[in-house]
Amino acid sequence: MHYIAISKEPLDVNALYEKVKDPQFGGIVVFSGTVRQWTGDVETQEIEYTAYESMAIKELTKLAVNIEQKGANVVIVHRIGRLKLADEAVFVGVAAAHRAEAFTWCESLIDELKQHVPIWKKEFDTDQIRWGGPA
Amino acid sequence: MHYIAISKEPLDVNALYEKVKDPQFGGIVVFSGTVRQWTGDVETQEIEYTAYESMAIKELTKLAVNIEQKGANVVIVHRIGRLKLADEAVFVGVAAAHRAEAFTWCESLIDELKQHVPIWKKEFDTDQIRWGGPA
Amino acid sequence: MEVKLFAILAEQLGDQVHLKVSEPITADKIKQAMVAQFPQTMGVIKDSMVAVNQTFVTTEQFQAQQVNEIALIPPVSGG
Amino acid sequence: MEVKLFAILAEQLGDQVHLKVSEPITADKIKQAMVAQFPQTMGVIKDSMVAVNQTFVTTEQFQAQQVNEIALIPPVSGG
Repeated sequence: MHYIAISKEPLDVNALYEKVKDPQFGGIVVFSGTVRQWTGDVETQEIEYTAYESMAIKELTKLAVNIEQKGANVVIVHRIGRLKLADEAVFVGVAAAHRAEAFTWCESLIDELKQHVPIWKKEFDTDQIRWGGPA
Repeated sequence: MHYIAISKEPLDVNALYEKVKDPQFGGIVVFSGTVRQWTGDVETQEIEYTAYESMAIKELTKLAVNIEQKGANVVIVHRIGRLKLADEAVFVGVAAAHRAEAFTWCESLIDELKQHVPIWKKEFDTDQIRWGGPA
Repeated sequence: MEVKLFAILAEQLGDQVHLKVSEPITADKIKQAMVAQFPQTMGVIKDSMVAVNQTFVTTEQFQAQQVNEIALIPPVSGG
Repeated sequence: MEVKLFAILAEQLGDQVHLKVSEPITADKIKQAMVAQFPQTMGVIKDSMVAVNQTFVTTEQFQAQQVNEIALIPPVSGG
């Protein structure tokens, strides 16, 4: 199975973990990206995420189905709106029969998401506002 | 920080996730291993894990400290006792500044655990009992 | 045609702009029309992708009637 | 000396056995003493590791007074 969402509400990591879990698949790998306070010397206070929602869901679904067909459950949810420090921006969960695959697939999903899926962050740092975060 | 435990109680994945999470580190990777129903043609009903507890904690602590010193939070908990289908046997969580490191470190921790840490499974399959699971 | 904008482009110009693009419609022509009409977006547009009907396009050609939705996609930064 | 057993070894022989091992104590001597006294464990012992004071040992030598705890570690299968 796969489950994809763009969420205006805080991510419920536990509920998403339970969603990806499956007695068929013994290895579960979850990546979550949270709002980090420091990036080098830059201090972040808040991040606002926006998305081209319909296309983001379409792109994420393509990525998920591609992995699901190899034999896995895939759950990807990205938050939008204003996030505070330590809030989850993204959850990527993969359940597979073998752990090496679960790791590889989970990492490739978040890599692809970051490269191609139309979602943007506007970072409110203590010194300035940055689209896309510190260079 | 690091947190290591051998637990007779079911693992509280959400509590362990919250423990590893840290506003300092934006990337969190969690591996959980659950009791899988099918391994090829072998159907599992229950698994009993035992451990050389004091040494297992010592070994896990060595592994965790080694990663923690590279700049990460590490949480590793292994369940012992009788587990049912879909119960979590192990939780390995790593929070780091960069996601590639979090993936690499989390995977190396579970690989090392499986190779060296004195914990054993006795698998109650529908056809027979297997120490260590299907060959 | 109406072109959807996001992120820094939407902040500067609103959610949508009207551009004149002749057939066959291509990603390059959309970007050129955008820069011609809003020269201040040149830096961002250079690094942006074009999506037609919610799919990234590069060299594909379209007739107007094939196009339901066009969007300019500045460099993404999700995750 | 007392040697702790685990997993399939503990199931067969209990949590602990008493073995006679002469100084200097080594992993090989412990495994040999185990097989001499409990020949039925030979197959498992061949693949087992030895831990002295909760640390895996291979060629290290110990005097009896250095040894607080000895364990035979059959192939592990956690995770």
